Amino acid sequence: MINWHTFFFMLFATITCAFAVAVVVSANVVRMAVCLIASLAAVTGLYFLAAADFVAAMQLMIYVGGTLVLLVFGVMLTARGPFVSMKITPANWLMAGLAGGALLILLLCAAVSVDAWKTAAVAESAAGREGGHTVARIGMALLGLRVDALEQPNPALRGGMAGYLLPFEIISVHLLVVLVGAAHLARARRTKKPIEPPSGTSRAA
Amino acid sequence: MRERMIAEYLTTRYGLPGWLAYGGVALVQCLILLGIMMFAAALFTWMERKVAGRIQDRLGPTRVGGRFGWLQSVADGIKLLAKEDLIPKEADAVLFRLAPYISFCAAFCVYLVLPFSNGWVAQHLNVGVFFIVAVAGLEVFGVILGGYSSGSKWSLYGAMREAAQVVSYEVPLGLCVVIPVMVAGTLDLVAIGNMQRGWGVNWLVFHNPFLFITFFIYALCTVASTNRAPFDLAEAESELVAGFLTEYSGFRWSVFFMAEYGSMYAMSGLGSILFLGGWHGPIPVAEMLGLTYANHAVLGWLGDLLGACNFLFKAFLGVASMMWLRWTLPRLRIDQVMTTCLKYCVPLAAAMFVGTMLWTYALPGGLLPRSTPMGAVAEAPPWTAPRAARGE
Amino acid sequence: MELARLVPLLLLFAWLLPLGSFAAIVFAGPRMGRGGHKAAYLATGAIGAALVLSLAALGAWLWHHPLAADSQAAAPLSGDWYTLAEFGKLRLAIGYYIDALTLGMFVMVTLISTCIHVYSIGYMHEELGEVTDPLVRGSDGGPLVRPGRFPRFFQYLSLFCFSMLGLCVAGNIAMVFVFWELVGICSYLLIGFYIERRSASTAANKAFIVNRVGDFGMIVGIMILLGGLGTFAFGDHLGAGGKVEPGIFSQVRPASAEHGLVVPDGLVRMAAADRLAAVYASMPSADAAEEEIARQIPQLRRAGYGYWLLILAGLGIFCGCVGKSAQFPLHVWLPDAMEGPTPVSALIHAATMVAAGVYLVGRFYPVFAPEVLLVIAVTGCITLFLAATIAIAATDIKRVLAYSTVSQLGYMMFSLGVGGWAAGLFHLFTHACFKALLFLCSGSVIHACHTNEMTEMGGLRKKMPWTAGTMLAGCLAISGAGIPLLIGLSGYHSKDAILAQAFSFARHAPAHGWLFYVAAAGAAITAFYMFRLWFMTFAGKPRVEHIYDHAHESPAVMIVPLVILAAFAIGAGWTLPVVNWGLPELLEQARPLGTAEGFPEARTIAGLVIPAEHYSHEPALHRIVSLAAFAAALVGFLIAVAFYGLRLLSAEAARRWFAPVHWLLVHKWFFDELYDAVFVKPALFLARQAAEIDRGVIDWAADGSARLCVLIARIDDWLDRWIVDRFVNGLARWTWRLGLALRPLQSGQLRQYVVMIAVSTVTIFILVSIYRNYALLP
Amino acid sequence: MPLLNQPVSLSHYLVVGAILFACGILCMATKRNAIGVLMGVELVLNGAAVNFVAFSAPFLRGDAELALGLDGHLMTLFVIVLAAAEAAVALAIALCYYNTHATIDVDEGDELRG
Repeated sequence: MINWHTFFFMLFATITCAFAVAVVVSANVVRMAVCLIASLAAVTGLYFLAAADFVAAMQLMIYVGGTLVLLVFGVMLTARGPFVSMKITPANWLMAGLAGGALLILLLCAAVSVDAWKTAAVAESAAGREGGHTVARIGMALLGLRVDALEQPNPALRGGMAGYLLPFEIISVHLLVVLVGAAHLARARRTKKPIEPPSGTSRAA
Repeated sequence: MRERMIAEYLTTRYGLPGWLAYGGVALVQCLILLGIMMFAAALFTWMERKVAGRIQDRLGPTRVGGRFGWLQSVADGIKLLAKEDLIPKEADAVLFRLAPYISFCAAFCVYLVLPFSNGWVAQHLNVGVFFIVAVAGLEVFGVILGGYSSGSKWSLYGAMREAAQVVSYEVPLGLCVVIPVMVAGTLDLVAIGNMQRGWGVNWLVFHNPFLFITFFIYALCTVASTNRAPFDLAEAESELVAGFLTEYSGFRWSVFFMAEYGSMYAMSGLGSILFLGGWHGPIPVAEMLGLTYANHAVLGWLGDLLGACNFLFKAFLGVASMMWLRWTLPRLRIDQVMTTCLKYCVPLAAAMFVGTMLWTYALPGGLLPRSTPMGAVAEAPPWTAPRAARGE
Repeated sequence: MELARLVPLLLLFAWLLPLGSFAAIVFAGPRMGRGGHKAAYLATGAIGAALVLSLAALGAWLWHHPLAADSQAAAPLSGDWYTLAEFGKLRLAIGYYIDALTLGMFVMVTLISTCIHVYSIGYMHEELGEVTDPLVRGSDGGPLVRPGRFPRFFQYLSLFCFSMLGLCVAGNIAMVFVFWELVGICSYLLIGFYIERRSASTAANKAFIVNRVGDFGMIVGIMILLGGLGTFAFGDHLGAGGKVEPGIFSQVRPASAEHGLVVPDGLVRMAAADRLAAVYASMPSADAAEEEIARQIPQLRRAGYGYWLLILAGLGIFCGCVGKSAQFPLHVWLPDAMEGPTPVSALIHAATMVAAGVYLVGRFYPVFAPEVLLVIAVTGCITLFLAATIAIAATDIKRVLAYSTVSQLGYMMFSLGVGGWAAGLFHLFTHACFKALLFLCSGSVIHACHTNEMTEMGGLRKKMPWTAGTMLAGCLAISGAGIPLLIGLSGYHSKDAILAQAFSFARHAPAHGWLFYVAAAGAAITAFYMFRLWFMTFAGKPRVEHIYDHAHESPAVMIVPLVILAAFAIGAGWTLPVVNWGLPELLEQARPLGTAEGFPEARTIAGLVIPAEHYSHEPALHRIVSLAAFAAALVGFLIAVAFYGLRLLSAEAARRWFAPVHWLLVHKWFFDELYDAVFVKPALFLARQAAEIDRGVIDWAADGSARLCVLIARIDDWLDRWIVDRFVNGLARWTWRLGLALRPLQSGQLRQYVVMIAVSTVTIFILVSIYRNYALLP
Repeated sequence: MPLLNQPVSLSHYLVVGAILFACGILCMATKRNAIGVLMGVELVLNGAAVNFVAFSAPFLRGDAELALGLDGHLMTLFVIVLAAAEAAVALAIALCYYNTHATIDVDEGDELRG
């Protein structure tokens, strides 16, 4: 009997990892962007499987829909022609590969080091299948009210379940500042002599 | 939810293996949706030509398939399929091939969570509204990649305009979507649709004056984010040859167009659920006739069918008005497009948000008295009830 | 929506609209059109909308509580809009206390203010451009030329209206005090509107400082009430746990005592603190002590504990009202306040500032003991007589009106003091109408003549028919003209009610009967000086030709408010015949609980009985008083006609015969001189002495310490240079060398950094796992 | 397929997160294109976010009572939102860099080297 949760997990995990690796190995920055989109979109599926429906929707909306469009936009604004690739030396590849590989081994070791993490509590839980209804609870938590504290049996843990109103406000203000700052940074400086755009590049915007 | 019941029935009754039953049911569902979308695209292509013709004092297609040229779309489709499949030398071939399908997939994915009637939805998602907005935003990738990978400067300009425009218009669009969601208190499209049951005054658009204004902002942003005239800067044939479509031809070109019509229809549908009562007409005919699940399952199903017709008609009206707009208004300049978004739509939508918030705070309940539907209150069909209530 | 939600909401908007206008003009005033002229429309629109909202609120109120002849007091609405802070039992809140009085005040204030706003658009138009002020010398020796301040004027007007409305709607004393002070600030700003004129800035200072004297007493009163009752709120409100916490009024007049005046437990405890402390010391536990105290409190109350505190609290509150309503002996600021523009004078005198004091006395009426009421009555009586006499001799048209305001305020206070709650507040409303009218008329005259002196006017009736007509209506109203026992102008009804109550008081408490005769005499004097004013201004022949020649009727924007106000001055006192609706009925409905039956005999003053107001409505009594008042007014009027109208008698001769009296009156009973000698001069003397001490002693000490500091600094300098610096320089050198050695590490290569970070992370993990003896591998 | 028959556990998610993280680091370490580096950062952030979500799901682990619950979701939300902010600023910096250097190669921007 195939466990469908596992099946879909494997599907999404494979897509995620494969495209993540593709991001690393592809030389063309536009293809990198496409692979990254595919990878992150597959992560959305993983979130749904982990009963994080709101997070998944946000990932899809903000990350895939917003952030990555921005990235692609940046690629187009700065690319010198469509097929520019910037090669690095094999020695650099070796160094980076060693460091990254060491990190990967370390993380994998950590991932399988705890026994309780390797056994799932429920084979196929209702929450896992339906994508738990977290929207209202997340909304209340952002307003500073933890309704899920009622479900926490351990009083010691319940004490630590704080609301998130202040972080929410801080992040809101932070986002505003970031937007203003980004607009300021990216503003075209008309006073300086414009740099001659290389052929085949568009700087229309 | 219903598909799971069918699949379970297939496995228990006929002993089909689970993957086959589930997969088969899912496939059938996909095919139905795909059929709807294809048919809608074909219908709208024909309609667009007729509408354009009539508005410009012409007849539009008349010959193919009889009196009104109603086979024109089929003929076009055959022509497009038969065309040579061109890929420019300068193009990035992989991305060039991929781009139309990304657009199409994004436009199509919206239908996965869009309910056509009370519970008639492929995947009943409790964050449906967000999902739709998110996925509809993905359509722009196809356009951008297509424009970029064509290796033509016209395409690139078109793509960049598209990127700037769509990313900007997602902000007021999101705000406009959030306003009815705030009033409804849920992101679940089926629940939002069902709470507008009854007479037309129960529609959210009449809930308060701010929501009424919001509806029009939403309509504007929808036109802009689906790249329709007067916001079709990305294709702007008078300036950019054909924008991001310059290098496309044949089947790939038609896929882009199907995506455009698909997303127009989807966004109109979303608007009709969020503002115009979804599958509930201005007069609760189904309740009047007793077509409810409380009476009989078949009667309830008939009532839902009536609702689906209602929904399809409203979405159709939305598309029709988009066409009307397209052939009436001249195209804006890119700076005007951005000005409309950033200087008018965003502040206005934000103001409507605050206004609705204050309204719901000060006057819970709507502007007009809430009408109660006639006769027995329509019960939600059994598969939309929470799992716990069904005893699972 | 039910009444308890609707009316506070309407009043909230009516109250906040002027604030919004104020804020808008503050930030964008000068940019509102040329010279900021659109600011006037904004401010007028705001106050006009507030008027509409207030009328709507009043209508909703009357719909629910119709005015019946025997209407019982409708329960006031009290509650909080917003709680600012809670410190234990003490709550600071933006609250409301709304009854018919509040609503009446709202309508009156917004109505008068709207008229004044409209009028000001015409009156202040000179401020739109550059203004040449002939009364001030500029830096070049000529008249001062300054930019116009049109928006600023309307900005202050808006703030003034906001403050006054806040004062009216306030639901607790703390809020009352805040808006009380805001009203004071606004009057300061507006009186000193022509800030360059030395007289104006002095008058503004004077108004502000004199008010501070009164406010000091008010703070004492508030502190007694807070200390004794533990709450600021007027009405009851739901506290924590759904328990009803009694407000001030229900503590002083509890329902258990049938709303009779009772010294609250808190005040008894305060007064008998030492005895209660002894009880605490003698009892074994705190609970037992509390029980014992609760048992003792009625005895202590009978023994008179706390009664003086109640009197003191009442006197304190009244003290504030004395300052604000310009009662004797703090009346000196009001005539000087004429330095402001005339619409401001109208606003201060009719609707906002001085009405606040009377309103507050009316609001706190349930808290006052009979002794306090006697003080109020006497103060009012002295004020009304004093001011009326001074008005006889004044020649500045606005000063005459100012003293008449003081006098009329005295009437109101007097009426409240002798138990005429409804009568006094009735007079407040009618007076607001005709005094606003009179001031705006005088403004119209001044606008035409560019002078305040009545001795330079005369015969203006022909040039300014509208102004003359409306002002005549105002004079008739203030003098109490009417057909006795039948109908009259608004002043006739209200003044009659006051005198009737005074007469009733004189019958019940014969020892204080003289008050009635003084008040009646005041009525005669009022008629005299008002018609003296009118005749000198409008009748007879022009006294100064060139002023007469340049005089002209004011524009329509100024005349229309005059006509509207004249209509109210005539009709505000009427009671609609069939439905029996009118101001007295409205006020009767708002009467505080427990005051309808008057006050029992005072505890400390024998024979002081404040009679219930309904005694004064007895036909027999009322007929006598009506005729007496009419006779008094007629006498005053006839004398004025004799002196100034028909010129049968010579004013010049009369002045010579009564030279000492005239001398006294022209110098305003020498109050300014008296205060100057008693307060100002000694204060200046003390200040000078303090300055000497400052210069001689404190400066010397400061200089000495400075020199000491310089010496210590020199030593420090040496230490710093030769010890600390060497050490720091050495450190810096080593740091520099270290930096040079580490420099190549920062290569500027982003990728290298990333690799380094990854490698370092892995290394740290491995090191930690070795150190903690913790196997990373499972 | 035995792999598909057993339920998914927390470790599975952590492995995916680790791979994403390592790919991100590798991407940052090997790309000379500033935008490419930025993409590496996004991968790293997503690796962390996957871990957060995984840790917050109680049904993936034997010790369900130790699951992060909503806290993990909220952290992930904050990561997503801040990543958007970071992308906006980084992109602005990249554009600025491109305007001044006429290239997007991060190796060229070593004016501040020691």
